[in-house]
Amino acid sequence: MSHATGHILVVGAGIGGMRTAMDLAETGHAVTLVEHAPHVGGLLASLDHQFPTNHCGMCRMLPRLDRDQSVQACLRKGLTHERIHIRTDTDIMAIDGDTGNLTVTLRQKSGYVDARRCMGCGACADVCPVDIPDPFNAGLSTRKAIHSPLPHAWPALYQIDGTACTRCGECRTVCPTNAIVLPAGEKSHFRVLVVDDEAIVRESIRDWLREEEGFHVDVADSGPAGLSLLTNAPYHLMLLDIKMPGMDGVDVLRQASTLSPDTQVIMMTAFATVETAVEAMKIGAMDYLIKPFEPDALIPKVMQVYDRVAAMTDQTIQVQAVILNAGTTLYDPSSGKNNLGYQTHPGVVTSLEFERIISNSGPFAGKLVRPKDDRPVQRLAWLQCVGSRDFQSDGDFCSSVCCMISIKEAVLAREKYGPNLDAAIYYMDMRTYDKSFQRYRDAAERDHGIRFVRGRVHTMIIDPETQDLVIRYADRSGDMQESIVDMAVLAIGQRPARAMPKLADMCHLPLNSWGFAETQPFSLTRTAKPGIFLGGSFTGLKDIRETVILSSAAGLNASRALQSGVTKPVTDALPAPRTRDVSRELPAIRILICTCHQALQIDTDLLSRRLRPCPSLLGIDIVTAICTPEGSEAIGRILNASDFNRLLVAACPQEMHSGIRRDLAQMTGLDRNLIDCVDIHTPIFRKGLTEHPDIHAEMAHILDMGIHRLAGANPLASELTPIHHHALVVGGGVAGMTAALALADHGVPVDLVEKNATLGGNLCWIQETLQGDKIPPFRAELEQKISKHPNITLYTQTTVAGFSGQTGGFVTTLEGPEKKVTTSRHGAVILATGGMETPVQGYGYGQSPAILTQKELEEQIATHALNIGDPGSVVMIQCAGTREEPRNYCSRVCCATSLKQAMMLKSQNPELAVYILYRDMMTYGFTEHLYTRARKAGVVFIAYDPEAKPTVMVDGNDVRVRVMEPVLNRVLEIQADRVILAAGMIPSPNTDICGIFGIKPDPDGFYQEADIKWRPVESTREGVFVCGIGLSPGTISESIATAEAAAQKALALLFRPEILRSRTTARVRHSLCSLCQLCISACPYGARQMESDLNRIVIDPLMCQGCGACAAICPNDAAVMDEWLPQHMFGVIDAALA
Amino acid sequence: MSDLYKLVIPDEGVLAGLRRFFRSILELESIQAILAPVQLPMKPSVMPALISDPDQIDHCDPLAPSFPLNAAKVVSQLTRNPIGGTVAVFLRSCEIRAFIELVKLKQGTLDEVVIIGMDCPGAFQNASYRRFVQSCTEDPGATFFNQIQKKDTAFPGNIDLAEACKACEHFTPDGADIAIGWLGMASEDHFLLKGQTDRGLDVLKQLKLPEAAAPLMRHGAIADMLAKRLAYRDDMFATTHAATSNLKKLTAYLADCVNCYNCRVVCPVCYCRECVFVTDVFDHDASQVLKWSQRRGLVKLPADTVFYHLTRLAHMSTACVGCGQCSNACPNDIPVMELFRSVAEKTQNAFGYEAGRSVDDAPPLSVFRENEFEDVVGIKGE
Amino acid sequence: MNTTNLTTDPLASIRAKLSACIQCGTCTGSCPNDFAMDVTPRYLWRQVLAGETRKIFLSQTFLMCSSCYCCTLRCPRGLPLTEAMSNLKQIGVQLGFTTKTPTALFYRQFLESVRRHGRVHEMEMMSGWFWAVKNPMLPLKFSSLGLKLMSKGKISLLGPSGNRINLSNLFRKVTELENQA
Amino acid sequence: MEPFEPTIVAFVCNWCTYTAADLAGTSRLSYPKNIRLIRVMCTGMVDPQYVIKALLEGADAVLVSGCHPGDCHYINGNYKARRRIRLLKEILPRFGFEPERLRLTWIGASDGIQFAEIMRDLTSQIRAIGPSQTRQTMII
Repeated sequence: MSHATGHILVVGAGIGGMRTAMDLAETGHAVTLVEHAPHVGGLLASLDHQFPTNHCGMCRMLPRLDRDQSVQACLRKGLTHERIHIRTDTDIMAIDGDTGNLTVTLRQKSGYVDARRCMGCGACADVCPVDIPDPFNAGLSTRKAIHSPLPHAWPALYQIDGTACTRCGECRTVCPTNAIVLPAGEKSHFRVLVVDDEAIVRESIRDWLREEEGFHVDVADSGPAGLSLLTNAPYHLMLLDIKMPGMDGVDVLRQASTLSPDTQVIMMTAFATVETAVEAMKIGAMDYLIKPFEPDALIPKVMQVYDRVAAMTDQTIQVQAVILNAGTTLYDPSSGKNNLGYQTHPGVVTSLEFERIISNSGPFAGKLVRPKDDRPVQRLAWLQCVGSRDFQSDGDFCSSVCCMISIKEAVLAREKYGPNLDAAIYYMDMRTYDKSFQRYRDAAERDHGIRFVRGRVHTMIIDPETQDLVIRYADRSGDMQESIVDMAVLAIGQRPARAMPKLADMCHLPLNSWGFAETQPFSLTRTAKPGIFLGGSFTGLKDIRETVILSSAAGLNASRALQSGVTKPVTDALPAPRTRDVSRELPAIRILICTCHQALQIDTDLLSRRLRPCPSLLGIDIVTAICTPEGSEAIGRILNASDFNRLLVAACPQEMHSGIRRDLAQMTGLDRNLIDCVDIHTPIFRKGLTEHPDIHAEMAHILDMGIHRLAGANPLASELTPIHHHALVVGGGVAGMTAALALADHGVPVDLVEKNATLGGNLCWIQETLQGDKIPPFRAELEQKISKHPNITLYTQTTVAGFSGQTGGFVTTLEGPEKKVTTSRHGAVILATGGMETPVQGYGYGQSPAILTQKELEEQIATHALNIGDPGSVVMIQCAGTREEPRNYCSRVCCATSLKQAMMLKSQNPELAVYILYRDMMTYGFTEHLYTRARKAGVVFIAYDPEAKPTVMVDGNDVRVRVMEPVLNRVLEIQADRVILAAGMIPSPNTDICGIFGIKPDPDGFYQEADIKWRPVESTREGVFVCGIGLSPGTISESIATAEAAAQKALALLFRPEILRSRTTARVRHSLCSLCQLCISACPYGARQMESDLNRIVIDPLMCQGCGACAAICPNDAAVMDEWLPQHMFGVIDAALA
Repeated sequence: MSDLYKLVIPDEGVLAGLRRFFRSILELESIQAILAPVQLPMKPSVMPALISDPDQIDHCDPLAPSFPLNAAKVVSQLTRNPIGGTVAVFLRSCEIRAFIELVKLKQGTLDEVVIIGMDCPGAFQNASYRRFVQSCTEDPGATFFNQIQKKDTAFPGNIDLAEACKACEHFTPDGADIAIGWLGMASEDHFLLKGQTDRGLDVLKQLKLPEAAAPLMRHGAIADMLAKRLAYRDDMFATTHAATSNLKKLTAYLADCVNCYNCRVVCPVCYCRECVFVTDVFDHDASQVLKWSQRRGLVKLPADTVFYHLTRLAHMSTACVGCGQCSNACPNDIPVMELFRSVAEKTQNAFGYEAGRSVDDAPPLSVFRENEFEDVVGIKGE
Repeated sequence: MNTTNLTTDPLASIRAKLSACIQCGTCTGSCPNDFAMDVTPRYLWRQVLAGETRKIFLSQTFLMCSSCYCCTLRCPRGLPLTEAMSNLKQIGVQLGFTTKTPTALFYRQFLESVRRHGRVHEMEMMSGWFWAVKNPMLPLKFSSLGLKLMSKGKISLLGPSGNRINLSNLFRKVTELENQA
Repeated sequence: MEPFEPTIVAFVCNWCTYTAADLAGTSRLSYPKNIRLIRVMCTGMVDPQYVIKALLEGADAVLVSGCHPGDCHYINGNYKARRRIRLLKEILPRFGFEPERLRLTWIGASDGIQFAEIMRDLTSQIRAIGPSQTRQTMII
């Protein structure tokens, strides 16, 4: 390993958490991934489609270089990776220790079902009497108290929700492998103390808890009596009244917390003393109940304590860094004023609920009906900004993604339910700020017939007879509009993560005024505390693309913290299993059948007779329960003979994913891919199998297919591809410098190539960021670090002239000043060629010195060359020549820059009149707050329609701007001393970078990502990574994040001297190949080239992903894929039809 | 400057005219050699040959009704790698179309070759040609061509044109650089020479031939030959379809097949160096053969006969130009061409693709579009 | 919109309150009296921002506001809209724009009746208002309402039966305080 | 003799359709056991040879099922499969294989219910049209 690796904790296993964990695992670190929920996937586990592609692509996040290290299946089934230890149902209790050496206490909530024994047959769920709302379907459908965490989870390990289970024990009696341990053993061990002066309260609580629940309950009629009971015997829980003669409840609490600190206390208070109850909670009480209360208010609270106490399995682990990926939560519209009738009016649903309603695995199996009255839906309305951009629900920020989610859902609804479905979106500003969003929105409006209506709907009225929803809103011209809809989807905004308060005070994280964690200047992932990093959407709701970028960046920064020598590097290279070379032997297979505790009676010789003739089958052995320790000893005894070279295990679906193949590989010395596992239990125990299954016939097919699959396993040890431990970074802007430093800090020698004489790129002219951080010192610090760094060699005034070779061993020719040409080999390339301000046409630009672009204004402000007349007026025109064809994308930063510059001008001269003419203010995220501050400072905002663009008239030095004011419905003419055009950005139009590196540009000239959401910083060619503005417009910290993410992906390629080629890699049998090159165009990854001098088809092993497209198109199977050779596929087909 | 020239027919006859034309092309310094069918001295059989010495032109016999093999494979071999100069090739139109298919599969290039085509009168099966030669008194080529021009199909030795040629509707050489047209020219004293591409025009210009007016009769002649051929073809399709409309009939149709794979060897568009059926993929384990026998009671060996023909249909039916060599080569006279042409017709129509029409149409299975063939997906009623 | 500088004119105080308005139309959507307003509140705030003072006081909108606070409760920018409406009313009176409108006269009669009796004397107030508006048709419009109220004993010709207090010096004190502010 | 039970070979893509199959399994939806699932990495990998082999070996129907267009883990595997099935659907009915015997479907990761329905409908369709002609003919 070229850099120090260690053990890193990732908190939260949503998309961000999984991305960080996989990145770190791919660069050699050991990762513990902790998740509060019982499954990984977070919010994405219940989303079938994502914008802007309207498809799903989660599995494209899986590792690409060493694919065999992780699961190769849909991520909604769950994630397994050699170096990632996943712990679901686990919370962080404490993080202490200083940088590089943190001890973390984890508490795992028990699921009451033994994971090794449960085989997901679901018999328990059939008999369970308790129905609870199913969070997977956002509460719209119910599931049993004993359930599988996710419908998709595989293997389907059932678990019990402790608070809902009535301990009736039905499931335990039914479970075939008795895997269920009822929650909390004996209830009578749970001791409760009730301290109250009124006898009636004491007796009734005792009856509820003792007779009905079976707890041990003691009572005390006064404070001192309670305390004496506490001294002589520990209690788990104390129910404490406040208003008592003599010693009141608070004094008792204060003494009790010293006397027996881990007794949980619940205060019981009359209405008047609620404040004192809250006070009591500050000094240690867990909760409070307002008298008089019913049993069903008291019992769940008691059960919570009971469960936690009973299932406590705390554990501490040592880690070198912690990455918080706890994501965010969605705003609950029923909290606050609930003026939109959520849960009171039928047909008012949140965006997440709507996603579940239209999903085929949703509560109504994909039928579009209203949850409460099952009424079919024909007319739909999406209401934007629910819980965002709204003081009343204290959410004066923009949640960034709700606009795009609404467009996606509207398009999906029309595609799925037909064109006569009426879909309208009611919005104030449609925030389509990413480079591909504007075209997505235009297509939604143009091709899918989605109606975009400007107007903020405040109240949802229900028509009592027809149960229709009536939407009243004032349209732009001011008159009132009403529209009747069947269903209204609330585009709910964001709130901080559920665990934010706890995590924040554990890691001393500074929070902003809305409760989101804040990061260091110029970084979206580093925090003040060195060992703690924030990934994904923890710092505020991000779309999937940003979440993936920030997660990779957080991983990079955590890994970088390990390199600075502060920590002792821990290399735990996996012990390579010694493998026996069996490539010379004919396939000899032994079959192990697990009868699952004798649930199956198997006649082995009937079975082997049915499987004959099969010379490669040596014999069949029976094991009672393969998943138990006794089972593994039995296997040990059976397998001592080494006459076999392949092993087929026939067991239950659980075994297919358990580590059994790795354990058997260690036990038998065989390579892991010569051991296969097939599931014979599901087909045989299949529910609803009426007649008694002829299990031998059924099993014969499965085993026969398994034998032929296994016979096709590739016995040869897979080759290693050498990696050249050297990186190339093209472009010396902020992204290039960050990427170069990130790689160099990991010990990778970097060639940084910059075409100009100096580094800095756009940092040279920008003065200040939105948050007020000064750029010049930051730029100086970066350049200084680069010049001093031993691993970085800087090439200025140099461009890349030629590029060729395979991933891990590229050959680049650089052309320096005075035609000095150098060629060198690189393992990976990061392109950061950046971008520039769009050259402006129109709006009178160039006809008068008063008309400037944003860049010119920023430069003039810096050199104080700007003197506007008194009192003076400045007009800023947004989307000047951009966000319309041919450049139909939003450059994301010009709105925020206009606001920054407007506030700068206003601070210098408060009397100055500033007008901003905009189409949609793209102040996503927390920049919305700056928008409000600008309005308060007196900046006048005038919205204009793309059809009626403002016009600038210049005669002499009198400049006037004429614009159609939509509300006053009149044309305004503003005399302007300065007109500032916000023209957005284009990629730097230098030499044909994409042609040289063999990657595809996108329609606007930026780099085309391999996958806009799931592989945002990888180009269409493996080994070439892209970042910065050349990838897509963004703020400085966003560009830095893409650079760090690109560095992390490059590290996965560079950090090892060679990479083990995956077993399923394409291969060419050159003697059969007639060089028709059909396979070259068939390869989706461009991994095949025609080497004309060798007259052969050559495959880049690291680019090939093993999809088999080449094998299928090649008529005479000259192009094949190991493990899937055609003759073995024929064998499997024959076995299936035997 | 029109693109029509005259190929004057001297009184010595059509053959002499053609030979003089070929000699004039060979004598151009830009053309290094010419590939044309040649009458072998040792035996009256005609084989393609690469002629460099103009004097040898007198052996070539473009009119002979002999179609021993599809020369597309020969031309592909001549153009797979740089030949060093330009070669003229005289090909029947099914050979031109087959060669265009091979170019799409990178088995040859069009850069260093000038294709000369002629209205194809059709040809005999190899066996029939040998009988025709014995029963001919003087030069077989000339007698055949005269009878064709007089539309008299009673050939000596009572033999008939090959099935493939009787059903061929592509008899005009549309893909050639230079097209020699004799159809509808009976009343003229010359054949028509048409430069169908720039390269063809450029060669014709160098020959400084007299220009020709657009012939009046030609269009009609082509139309009625086309009608005759199409009628024959559609009738052939119908009978073949009836003969193979289910597996029982198909197995009967192919019962005599001994898996010798000759039909694949001679097929111009079956370009694989080694057919998958002769590689290790179909070299079945003995235990597998036994298992088939046990399951079905009896298994005919060699196995995979129908599987071979179906797979060959799947692989090359979209590229089949209907040249008939497969039937020609089959030792057991299985009408392979009829089966493959009738299926090829359907598969090429399905993708709106015509084999050999133009180099720019990509082979159907090598390209795809996002939304196409929606009807193929799903299990609603057929 | 004339381009003189917007700050030196009477609406400056209101403009400071409303400048954060993002023209979302929620106030218009929520206003119960919206049907009676010739210009919607949203349009009104736009006019305030644009400094069209004369046009504002020509319209009835701010007079129609019955201070139900719905708009303030719902404004996503948390702006004090109802307060702005009542400020407009005060400024209208101070600048004499709205002395002659029927609504203003109605308010004046109401205050006069309260000053004289400590409580409203409906008959006296309504007749004073009809007289002040000098529109002969007006009494006819209200006659049906008046008769219905009389039949229920809501309006008595002699005025309020309870004890009457003259509030003149209270009103004088208030006008003194207002002049000082 | 007992009623005819079809044997159907299904080439199932490892990503979306296999997930839907497992989802149908874990949601305990019952689908007929006539289906023999053969897992392939992508439908783009299903060579026409495999379909012809399965039909000739006696399969009463062959199903190829992959991800919806755009969801393919390998970007465009499903589009290629669609063209190959289009070609086979042109050749095979020509020789007496009823069109219903070769099917291509898109099944997404959460279409567990659809997976079970498709399997049931397909089995009943094939049961309706009866055994494949390969059962009565000696395949040479």
